[in-house]
Amino acid sequence: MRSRRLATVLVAPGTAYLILVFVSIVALLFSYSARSERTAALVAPVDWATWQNVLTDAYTWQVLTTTVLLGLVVSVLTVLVAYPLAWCVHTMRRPWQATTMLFVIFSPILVSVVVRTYGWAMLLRENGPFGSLFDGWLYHQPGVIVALVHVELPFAVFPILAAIRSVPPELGRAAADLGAGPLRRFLRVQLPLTMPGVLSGIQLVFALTISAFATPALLGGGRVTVLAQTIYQSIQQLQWPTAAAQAVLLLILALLVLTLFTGLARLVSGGRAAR
Amino acid sequence: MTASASSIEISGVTRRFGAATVLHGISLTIAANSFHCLLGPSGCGKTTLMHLLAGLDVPDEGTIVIGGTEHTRTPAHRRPTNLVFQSGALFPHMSVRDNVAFGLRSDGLKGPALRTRVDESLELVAMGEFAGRMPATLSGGQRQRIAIARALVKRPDVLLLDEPLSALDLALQLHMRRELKRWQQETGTTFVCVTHNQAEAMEIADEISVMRAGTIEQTGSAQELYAAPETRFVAGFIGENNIFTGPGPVIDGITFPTPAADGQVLTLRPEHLRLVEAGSDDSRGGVRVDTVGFTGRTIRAGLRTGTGRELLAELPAGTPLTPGAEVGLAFDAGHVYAVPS
Amino acid sequence: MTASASSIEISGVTRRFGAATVLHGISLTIAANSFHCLLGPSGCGKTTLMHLLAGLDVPDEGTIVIGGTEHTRTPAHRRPTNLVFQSGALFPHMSVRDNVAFGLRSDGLKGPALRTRVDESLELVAMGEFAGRMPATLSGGQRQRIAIARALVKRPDVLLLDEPLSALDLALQLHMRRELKRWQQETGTTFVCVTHNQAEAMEIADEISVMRAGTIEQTGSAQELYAAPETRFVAGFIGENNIFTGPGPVIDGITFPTPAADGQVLTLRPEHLRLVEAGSDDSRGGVRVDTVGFTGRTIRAGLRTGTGRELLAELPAGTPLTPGAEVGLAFDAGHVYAVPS
Amino acid sequence: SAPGGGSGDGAGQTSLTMFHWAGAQGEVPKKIGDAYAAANNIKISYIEGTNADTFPKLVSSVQINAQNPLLNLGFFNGQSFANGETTNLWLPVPDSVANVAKVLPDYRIASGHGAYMVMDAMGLIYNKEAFPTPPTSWAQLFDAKYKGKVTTWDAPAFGVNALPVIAKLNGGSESNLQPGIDVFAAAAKAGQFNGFISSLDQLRQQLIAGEVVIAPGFQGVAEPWIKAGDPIGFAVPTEGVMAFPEGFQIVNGSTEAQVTASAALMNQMFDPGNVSAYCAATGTIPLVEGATLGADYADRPSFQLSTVEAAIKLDYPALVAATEAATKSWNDQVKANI
Amino acid sequence: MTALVKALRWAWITACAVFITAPLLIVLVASVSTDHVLTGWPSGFTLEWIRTALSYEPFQVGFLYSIEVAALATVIALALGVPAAYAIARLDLPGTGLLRSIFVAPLSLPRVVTGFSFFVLYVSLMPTAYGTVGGVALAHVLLLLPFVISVVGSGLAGLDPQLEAAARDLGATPWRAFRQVTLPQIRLSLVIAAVFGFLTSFDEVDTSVFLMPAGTTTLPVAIFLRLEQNQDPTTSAVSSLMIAGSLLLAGLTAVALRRSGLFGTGRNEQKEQA
Ligand SMILES: Nc1ncnc2c1ncn2[C@@H]1O[C@H](COP(=O)(O)OP(=O)(O)OP(=O)(O)O)[C@@H](O)[C@H]1O
Ligand SMILES: Nc1ncnc2c1ncn2[C@@H]1O[C@H](COP(=O)(O)OP(=O)(O)OP(=O)(O)O)[C@@H](O)[C@H]1O
Ligand SMILES: [Mg+2]
Ligand SMILES: [Mg+2]
Repeated sequence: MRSRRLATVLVAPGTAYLILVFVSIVALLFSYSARSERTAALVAPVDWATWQNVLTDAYTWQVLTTTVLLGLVVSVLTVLVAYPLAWCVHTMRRPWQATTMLFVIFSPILVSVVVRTYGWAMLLRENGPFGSLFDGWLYHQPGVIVALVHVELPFAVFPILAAIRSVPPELGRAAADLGAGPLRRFLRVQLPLTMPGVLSGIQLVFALTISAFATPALLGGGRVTVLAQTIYQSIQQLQWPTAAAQAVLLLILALLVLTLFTGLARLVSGGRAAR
Repeated sequence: MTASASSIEISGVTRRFGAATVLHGISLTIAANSFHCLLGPSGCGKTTLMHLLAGLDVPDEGTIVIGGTEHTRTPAHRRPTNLVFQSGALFPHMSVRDNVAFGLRSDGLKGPALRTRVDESLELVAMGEFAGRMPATLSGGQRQRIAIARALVKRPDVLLLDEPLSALDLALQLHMRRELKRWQQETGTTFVCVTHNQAEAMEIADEISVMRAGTIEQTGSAQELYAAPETRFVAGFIGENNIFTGPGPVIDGITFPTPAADGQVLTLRPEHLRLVEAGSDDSRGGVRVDTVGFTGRTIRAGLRTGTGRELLAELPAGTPLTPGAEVGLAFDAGHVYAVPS
Repeated sequence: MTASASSIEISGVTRRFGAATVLHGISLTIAANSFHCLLGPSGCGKTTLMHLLAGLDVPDEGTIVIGGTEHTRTPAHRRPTNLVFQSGALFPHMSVRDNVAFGLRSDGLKGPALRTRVDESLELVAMGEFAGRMPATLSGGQRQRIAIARALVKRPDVLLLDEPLSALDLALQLHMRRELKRWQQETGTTFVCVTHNQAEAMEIADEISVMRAGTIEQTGSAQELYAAPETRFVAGFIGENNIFTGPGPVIDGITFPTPAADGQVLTLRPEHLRLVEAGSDDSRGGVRVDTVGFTGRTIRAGLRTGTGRELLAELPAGTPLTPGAEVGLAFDAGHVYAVPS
Repeated sequence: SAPGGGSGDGAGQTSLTMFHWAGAQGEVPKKIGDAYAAANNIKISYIEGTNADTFPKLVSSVQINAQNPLLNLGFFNGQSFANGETTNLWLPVPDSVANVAKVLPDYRIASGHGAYMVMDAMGLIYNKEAFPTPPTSWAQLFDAKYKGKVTTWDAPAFGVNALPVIAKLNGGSESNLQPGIDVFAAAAKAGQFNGFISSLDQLRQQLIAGEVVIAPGFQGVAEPWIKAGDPIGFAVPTEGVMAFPEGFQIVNGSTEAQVTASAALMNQMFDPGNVSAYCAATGTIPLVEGATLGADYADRPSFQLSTVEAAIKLDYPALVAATEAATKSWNDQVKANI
Repeated sequence: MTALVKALRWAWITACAVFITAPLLIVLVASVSTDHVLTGWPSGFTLEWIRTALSYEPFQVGFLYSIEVAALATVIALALGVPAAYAIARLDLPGTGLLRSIFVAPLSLPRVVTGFSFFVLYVSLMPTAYGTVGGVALAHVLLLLPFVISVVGSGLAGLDPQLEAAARDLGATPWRAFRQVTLPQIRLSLVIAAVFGFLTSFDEVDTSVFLMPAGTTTLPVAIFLRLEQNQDPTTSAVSSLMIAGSLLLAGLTAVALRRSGLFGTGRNEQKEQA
């Protein structure tokens, strides 16, 4: 059919890039990971020892678990904060209020990550402005989570906002007319219809979180170690095979979770989200 | 299958959008258990009024009392009303069955009881076999029927219908009219139905309100409105009518038996016109046949007077007519009504 | 104001959605310059066929030739057709004026010429004063009129209208029918119009096709379809009809002068029924009056035979009737038609 | 263009890529380089960066194409010196670099691959309010008095996180770091650490705020903080500071012309006058005879030759060889308990 | 809206605004405080750090270079991503869910890995791309595509496909139909994707570090290198300048967009019916 052909033509350039670049990278990483020799040359004898080491290393699994859990916690928290916030912005009557709020939400990504974490370190300190309110957050998991939610908030708010705006207001009214209270209207009509935005937000946030390096490194105090840090170390140590294997592992897990999100979203929205 | 019927009292309801006033202090009482139709031209405020009744919108002035309780500001989900939206407003992410079940689920209904009610409602609109389909794959008329089923299934005290049958073919319309009427009588629900179809209103309604530009011109039974329109607008709007403005007795080249009083116009229904040979005794004036249409039972002829006025005549099937012919216009004096202009 | 008129030849067009076949090898020829109406029950495939003609969809089988050129797979923007969507499909982010101007701008029209055409088209649908409004602020009928104006303004060779007048009140419908007819005749455009309104089709159309479940049952002028329906379906669908199935001469307690042949049914139009005293000489069977409705000119009575069959009678206004009364049914033998069942 | 200096003398002009550290550490090398380039019609491009980022890049570039290294001449630390040795990254310093003969004998490279020029001293950085008198021993890092107020760098930065020093002081060595790890592990369990740091500004901030009162750290790093008036001090432990030597390497795979030019440039770098200038700019200690300390540092004990001589010198090749295994133990025993 | 909902709404907005701005305010204060490292109330006000940031040459050079890279990368990402997002959202492609995940996946690679891999690919296969603006931008595209695909895709999901059909019926080519009917309706998503993309590229360190040629740095790399050497508020000052600059830009854009209705009329009109 015609639309099929058009679809192919439209997806082609992006996919071509993705294949040329991303697939090359994955192939490269895979080739690196399947060698024991520490060389960055394109070809080297195949050896699965590295995979064996990585897969049997308890520490790697522990870090991987931390990474994925951190990704899940941060993405869920971010969406939980972002959804109501997006709704609040959507219902703002005066354009200048909305514009201001949009800018505020955007502002964290304008600030370099090192400086931003410095700000958080200042805030969460024991003798900081909030006193002992955040005792034990800094250089522990909660501090890392808070700072990540902070910077990734815009990546969730904006897709959700765009989705909320595209829902015909009449549908919410129809639901109200049929006796659905605010909660039901939200769960059964608003949420499913805005699921594409939520999905987009949660996917972006998750992907960004599990690849984050600086924030966990600076605010984790060595207690929160994510795979990006381990990979960074391996590269500094010239252990290309280990770094590559870990990266491939992370990528596979990421793909798994990202697709899982799609499935979940489809479940919530009754089959529409993926469209 | 019973519901506590509710009367509706609308008093002085005004609604403005920005600078434009769409409803001008409307007052109307609708008896409990009755089938009330709202009739009026496009854009006169019918949908707006329905939304106010359903609680989807709040009037700028005035009050709305339903079943003795004031509901002016009650949110939609707490009102004993349900609305069939003019646009359908089906939930695109739910199957037909889930759309219809939505309202009942809101009330906490579950299981076989829910299923029975939903199926019953779908059968009523002859959509039983479409239960599993998504709205996007339905035709216009099918969508409209689901919208009806979705509201009906809730068995509200007051059912509001905004042009519920406009996308249906006549056979289905007739069927649905009967079903709606039957349902209304069996359950004792109060129905308020917007329609632009006068035949529908006349067939189905206990009472009809004719709206015009945000006001109600007249309320009454079909017969009352047809026989004794209080305003020229109603006269022209209920059924078809030829309206003659001017001092008389000769208007637009037609001679009338009685002249119109000041501030009045004369009306003549199309089915009361006859065509005779030009210049014959019966003829009260000459006209030219403009268009000839066939409705099955009758012939509808578009006529034009010497002054260029367009008239409509509805003649018995079989009347021989050719467009362009010059003929005479005849009618009985008793069929001429004078109404305020 | 001219456009090169185009005939339409549809041959063997089939369209499937998944497992369901929605159009079954439809063939139909529509003469250039004519006003063709598609009539059919809800869900029979009218919109689907219109989309195929407009190039918004491609048939799975068959060909479509417009004005002598095959267009089966020509994309919509290269066809000499324009469609008034059943749903309106107004662009929500453009004002009424920009909606109407969109098509002309696509053709590169600009400046005062564009403006004149747009204004003219808006006036035609009586929406001139709404030019600056956004679609979301319009009423249902107003939206529909903009949809018409948007397609008309392009002056296509073939104008496709999918239930263009369904949301309009009768007065406006009559006005628009005349305008459409006038426009069609003046410009020599070929009109294909989906409608569920038989009166509309009969008044306006040169030829009517009756569709049923993805096929065309009969094509012909209004009179032909009314007087000589070829199938039971057409007999029941064009105008209202009472249909009697069975060997005869007594069907449902009514005695017919002629029995139905094998594979035939008997039809009787409601306006040909009379009610007489039960048991009187004229009576050909007893019925009970179920419902009584008033249409202005006539009374519509729902009747029920002893066997529970529902019949419809259209009686002169003023006939005294009470629901529940037992009466006799009378009719002339000449009004009974036999059609294939 | 090619990733590195390439052979690059197509136009008859030799082009050279030199790597230097960021900021003040690049000023002197760049100045010398520019002057040399102008005088000899050589094109020099500079890579400014950190050892941590540039070294892996360099190694991989050579592994991909041994004939086209990312850079020809670079400033590296002892760890990279040792690391490059194992991957055959370095060329022997040509004889023409006469000035390397002036490097202190203790700091000469046996293989002749590269030469150290200066060293930084790693001692104890402390908060002055918590230490009215400066700390005197590495052992104070583990003093229960400072529980929760100590920090250091995470693995695998063993060149800077004091693990080798602690190992050596506890009977271990660069190739046997376990005694050190045991000490760190016990401290971690006892809650000695505020956490590990991963950037210098983090260290500065924590020290000023008093969240951390003592940490192993470089004199060259602490110097600007002290000058800026921070309540921070640098102490030389009685066991000696840890020497952190830094110097130049010429990269294998460079063309003959590039090697010649690199050698000439390197010789100028090792000129005692230039070394003095470098030390004055960076707060480091010269390892070249004849180089003098800047006026600022002349009377500071921690900058004196005696400090250099008493310094704990690490066996970098051994440390590099032990790092991978040590990292694993560190992760399992220290990090897991922090 | 009931009073309770109104109150909750404002409470949430305020809480979020405080949460978002608090750490940034500290950065702002630090960048104009006389303290090298802020640990309590600032001891004085100074523009020294701002001045240093503005006059520090690597920042100036890096800023221009970053703008170039980010602009180029954003344009490429939009050009590649919008059609793909459109096709995924609109046309019946099999496995769209997985396709979307695959397009987002590159974002989950640690940037060091991306950078290192690109370095290897360029050095071994495409030496001409190494160290050029285009080469860096092309690598950044991999990080930007997810934003475009995901954000634009979710924007498209809510649109009525019939509108484009209507446009084509009125004689608009598919391209014109897309440009005039679909694009205006997903304008917000496009702007968001572009801004996310631009800022991500602008702020990218780890990938860039591997791809910058000798003698050049992007602004964030310059910041990173400076931090290695000087731990003073100059870097905070850069961030403050970024916020101020963006505020200005956003103000101008808002004024411009208000005329075209992004934050303005369309939505409010719809709401009046509510
Ligand atoms: N995408 C689809 N998938 C499956 N079935 C479809 C789809 N679109 C339409 N149909 C079915 O095809 C049939 C014909 O639809 P169509 O819209 O052409 O009807 P129609 O004659 O225009 O009816 P109406 O008068 O109610 O608008 C209907 O039964 C409808 O349910
Ligand atoms: N949000 C709005 N802003 C401005 N005017 C509006 C708005 N909504 C409706 N209107 C105007 O109010 C009038 C009444 O609209 P309404 O929808 O009630 O008409 P209606 O009687 O239902 O007409 P129809 O039979 O065409 O559906 C119309 O003229 C319409 O243009
Ligand atoms: Mg309406
Ligand atoms: Mg249809």
